Amino acid sequence: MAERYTSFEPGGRRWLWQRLTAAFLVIVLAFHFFLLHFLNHADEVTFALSQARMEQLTYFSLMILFLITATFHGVNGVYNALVNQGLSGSRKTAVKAILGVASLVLIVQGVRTALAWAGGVPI
Amino acid sequence: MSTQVPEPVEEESSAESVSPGKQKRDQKKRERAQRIQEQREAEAAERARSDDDTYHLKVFRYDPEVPEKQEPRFDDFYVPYKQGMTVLDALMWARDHYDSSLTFRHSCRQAICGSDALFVNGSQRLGCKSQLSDLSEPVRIEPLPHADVVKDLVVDMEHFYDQMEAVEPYFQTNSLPDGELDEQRQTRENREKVKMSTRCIWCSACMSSCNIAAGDNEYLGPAAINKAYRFAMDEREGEDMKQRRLEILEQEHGVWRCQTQFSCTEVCPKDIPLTEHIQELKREAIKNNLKFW
Amino acid sequence: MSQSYNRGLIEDFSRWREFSAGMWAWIFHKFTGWVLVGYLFTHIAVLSTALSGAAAYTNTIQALESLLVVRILEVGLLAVAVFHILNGLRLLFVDLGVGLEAQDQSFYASLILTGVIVIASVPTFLSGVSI
Amino acid sequence: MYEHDVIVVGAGGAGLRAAIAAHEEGADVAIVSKLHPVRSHTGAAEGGINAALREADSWEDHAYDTMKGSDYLADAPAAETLCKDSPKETIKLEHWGMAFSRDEDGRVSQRPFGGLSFPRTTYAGAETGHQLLHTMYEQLVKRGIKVYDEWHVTRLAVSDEERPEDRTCHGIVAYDVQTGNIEGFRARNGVILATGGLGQVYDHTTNAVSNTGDGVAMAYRAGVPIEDMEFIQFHPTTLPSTGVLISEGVRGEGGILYNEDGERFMFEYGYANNAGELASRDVVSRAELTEVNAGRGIEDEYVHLDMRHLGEERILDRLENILHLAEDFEGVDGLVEPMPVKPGQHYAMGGIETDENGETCVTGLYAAGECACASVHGGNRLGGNALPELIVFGKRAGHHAAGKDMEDARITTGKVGDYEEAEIDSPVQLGEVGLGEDVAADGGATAAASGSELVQQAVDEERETVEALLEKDDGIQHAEIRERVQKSMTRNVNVFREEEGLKQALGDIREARELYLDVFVADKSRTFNTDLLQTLETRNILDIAEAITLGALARNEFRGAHWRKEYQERRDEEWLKHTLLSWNDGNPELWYKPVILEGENKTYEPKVRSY
Ligand SMILES: Cc1cc2nc3c(=O)[nH]c(=O)nc-3n(C[C@H](O)[C@H](O)[C@H](O)COP(=O)(O)OP(=O)(O)OC[C@H]3O[C@@H](n4cnc5c(N)ncnc54)[C@H](O)[C@@H]3O)c2cc1C
Ligand code: HEM
Ligand code: SF4
Ligand code: F3S
Ligand code: FES
Repeated sequence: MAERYTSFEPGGRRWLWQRLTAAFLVIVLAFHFFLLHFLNHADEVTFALSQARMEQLTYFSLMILFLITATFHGVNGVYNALVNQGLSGSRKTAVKAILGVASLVLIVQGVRTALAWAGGVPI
Repeated sequence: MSTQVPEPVEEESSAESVSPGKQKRDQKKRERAQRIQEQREAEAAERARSDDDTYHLKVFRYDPEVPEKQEPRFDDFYVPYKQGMTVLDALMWARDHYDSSLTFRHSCRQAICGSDALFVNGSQRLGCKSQLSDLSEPVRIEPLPHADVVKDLVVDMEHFYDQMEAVEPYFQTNSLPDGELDEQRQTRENREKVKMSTRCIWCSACMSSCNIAAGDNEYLGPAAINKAYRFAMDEREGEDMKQRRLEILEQEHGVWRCQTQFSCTEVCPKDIPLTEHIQELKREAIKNNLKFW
Repeated sequence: MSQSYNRGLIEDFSRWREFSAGMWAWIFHKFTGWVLVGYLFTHIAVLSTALSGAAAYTNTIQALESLLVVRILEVGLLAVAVFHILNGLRLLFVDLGVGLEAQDQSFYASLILTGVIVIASVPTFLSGVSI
Repeated sequence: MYEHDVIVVGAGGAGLRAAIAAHEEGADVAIVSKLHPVRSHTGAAEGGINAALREADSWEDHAYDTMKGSDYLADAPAAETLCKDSPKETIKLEHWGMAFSRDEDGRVSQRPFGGLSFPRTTYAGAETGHQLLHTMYEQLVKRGIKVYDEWHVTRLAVSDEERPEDRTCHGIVAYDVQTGNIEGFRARNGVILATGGLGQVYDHTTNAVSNTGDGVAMAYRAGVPIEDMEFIQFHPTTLPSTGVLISEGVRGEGGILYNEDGERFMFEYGYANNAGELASRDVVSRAELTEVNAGRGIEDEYVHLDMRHLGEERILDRLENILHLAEDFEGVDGLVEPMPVKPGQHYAMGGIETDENGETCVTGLYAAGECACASVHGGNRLGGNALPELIVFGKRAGHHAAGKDMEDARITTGKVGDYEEAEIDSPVQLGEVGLGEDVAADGGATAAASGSELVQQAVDEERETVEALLEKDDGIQHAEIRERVQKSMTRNVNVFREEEGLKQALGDIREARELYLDVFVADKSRTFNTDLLQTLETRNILDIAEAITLGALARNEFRGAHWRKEYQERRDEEWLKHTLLSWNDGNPELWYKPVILEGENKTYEPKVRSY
């Protein structure tokens, strides 16, 4: 009966964001791959080149956005997959927390790296 | 080919003193033994008999109370083929002629009662709606996957029923006409829109085929979501009710769990476009939420 | 039902032979998605060497990129990413209710396209590697 | 023991409607059914529900058609009640959300049907019964009415006064299919039987495997008279291997019947020179069988129904579901080959004798739906008249059992008024074999005691019966007995009935009864023992087969669906009366009661039934 379903946490928002980020990622990921493997061959990657790109505000913000959306999309995807397999109760809460912290660490670390290249926020 | 003759074969007794029933039974036993013998030979002589007049069934057996059946096993049955014979016909034949303890649900024999959804040669089908001639031999018949087996081919349906009943599966409206002879009008288009969704016969084939339903016990499942669709899309219920229905569907274990595997749509014996309905509801829910965000 | 026999998860997964297109797509998408998150984390970790200075970064990257294994793994990553993107697009269309009838064809199409793109990019990916 | 005010046995259209009605009246009601409600055979009905909904139509016309269709063997008060209440009940279904087909203006659609003077068959595609059943089950869920599903009812707990009219029903005994437990259900107010059809008496039927006439047999053995059992409707176009119905629509659209020699026999042999394939169900059924008997049947079994000449476009447009049926259940592609068809048992007009409120002569016992016989169908049921019967009489029985004040019934039940005793001319002994000796063949009535005590007593007896059946490990199996009876019924008490055949059938049934003393259940498990249940059902099949045959033997005239070789005419002077059969503690007793042709405003004068 209906009362068995007490969790009225709307899944719709996350579902929609998963799709929106996916749509965004299609473009950025393709761009990213193309740039770093085809235009600049992998063995040519150096700190200097990365630095040169990162110093442009557009590229810098695009990469930050890329990082955030990819993190959200990936981590949320993992979380969903676990719920789909019947993750529930306190384990679910724990997983949620761990994934949240991991994403945070990832984003912070990513931003710090980007800043190291750009030598501060490029303005 | 051992298991369907549980009783030890009796000695040939003096035929005069036994009842006609028993005589018959002995006769049948002998025939049966003979048939088994024949089948063995036939089998040995390679399976070039596929166009012959018997079908080979491999049927899942399990009974928690019968010692020999506590460990699940497959039994072989060889059933004489008749034009138009279905998997259900073959099972009934095997039950009535070989082993009366062979257990399965069935009733209407015409794909409307939904009791005989089985796992046949690797997919969920209604026994009564599957022609033997469309299947390759041996025909492997198992109970529906992802459900507890009660006995042989019978599975516990309670969970499925619970999910179906969790979506408030009944018509609710605030705009009933006053007179008891006045109809609530509905456009043809709207009836057409809900038509397919009303065809569900609660067979649970879809639920059994869905990997998400298998993993997440709370997932409403395609059939229940389809049931909700049937009402949510019915214009007679009105906007307020639709809102409420979407809320039920939007819960964590509702529509969002569906990963568009499409297997539900593929196995549904009533050809209900389940994935399409689920997807439509997701979009409806998003649209609905955007109004409020 | 206490007295019933549950065939369990092992049995479910041994049914892979009976999976249909949509289920394969689901499994692959899941797998590729997980690989991609895994990569995202390692990727950031590797890039973090930039924090300890330009030389450390350039050295690490160039050392890694000169290894054949890494290059091969990168091809694998490309394959995974391309499939995830293509099937992701397929899923986005399915979510929009477009092309539901052709869902199996579109899955096969993503598979084939992934193969083509990956093979075509092998030379680029392996170029300049010292064996 | 479970206890409720009202207990409904069966969850098809009639049972569900009865339960909802009793609930409306505030009773604590529960349904006990051997199948989950949505599995009931009501779901198989395709055609529609007759209801006089339109301004140009009237319930009086519907009643007239019904009386005429019944060949003047229906009781006018029952037929009129049906026709008067049907519109209201049909619209009630609409208000419950049933997905009827719609007209342009958004009203429910109606279509013409055989024997109707106005197109008043209200329908939902070709799946009216399915929609009706599910809509009503939804209402049950909404109201939270308790359903004991997969509980097989095995006997009624009825007190055992001398005259059935003095008896009271206190409850039922049921077998829990999943666990093998036998429990009592005490009904404080009443028990309503809604167990549906009895097609399994024949080996070829459109009915479900579970339609074994349990309710009729249980009531019969508890002393309730059963009425007009000889009237069985046969449908001319069913698929030979399964009995799945191929709707009249095919012939309506121009489908043609051919025999083995490719002759259009309906004309060729003059069975119906005007209407041809479109003649009424019984005429076509008899024609088909005559062909087969004359050696012109295909594989000595069936004839061909050909619709290929209609063209693919037209077939796909109007008869698409027929293509699916032929393909799925017979493996035949109707676009490239003719479809095999033969007559099959379809509907039982007779059943448990009730009045227009669904009450039987036993206090506290009701019946509704196909198992009941208030007598709305008489000698022949019109297509589309069974579904309204379910909702109209289901509701009335539910209300009455829940204690609602209702108008007194005009139809009498039991041996009251001017009934007439009859002689049975049987070549063999009838009824129970080895009375009182063998537990496997026990009757229904129980020694008088009060309320729950009586139910408990019935439970104990049932447990003994079942134990005995399970203990025996040698003998004959039910499948064989069942098959014998079914075969004999199809051979002898089918569309064609002649004295010799009927007597042969009685002999065969007697033999089967003797074999039944020796019946055993091979499966000893308590869990989901269908072997045991079918063995119990076979018992019911025996009693019902005998009742049908007895009625057929007694009624020496040709009326409605009942054809007798020796008597080729309807004989109104003698036979405007119902055949009734009472169990009489195991020695069946035949008697008659007059038909009521006087309606509310008019009397229905018998006329020749021609269309
Ligand atoms: C193929 C087909 C097409 C038809 N088409 C039409 C049509 O178009 N129009 C029309 O008006 N009529 C039609 N009919 C007739 C009509 O459908 C039936 O007469 C009607 O559905 C019977 O309903 P019911 O509720 O009496 O019984 P059912 O629906 O048969 O239900 C019987 C119930 O009783 C239960 N039961 C039986 N025995 C026991 C027991 N021992 N213990 C517990 N429970 C028990 C079963 O579980 C079931 O729930 C058709 C019939 C058939 C077969
Ligand atoms: C580039 C374009 C991408 C597209 C179009 C895309 C698309 C999608 C979509 C639509 C889903 C949801 C599947 C569902 O819920 O039914 C998904 C899941 C997922 N994605 Fe992506 N994605 C992309 C990139 C990425 C990247 C870069 C990562 C890694 C960081 C990633 C990781 C994941 C993960 C882990 C899942 C969950 C998989 C699962 O169900 O187990 N995706 N993707
Ligand atoms: S949706 Fe289809 S497969 Fe699922 S229960 Fe209903 S009829 Fe069966
Ligand atoms: S199989 Fe399951 S994942 Fe969705 S499309 Fe069907 S419900
Ligand atoms: S027996 Fe009813 S659906 Fe197959």
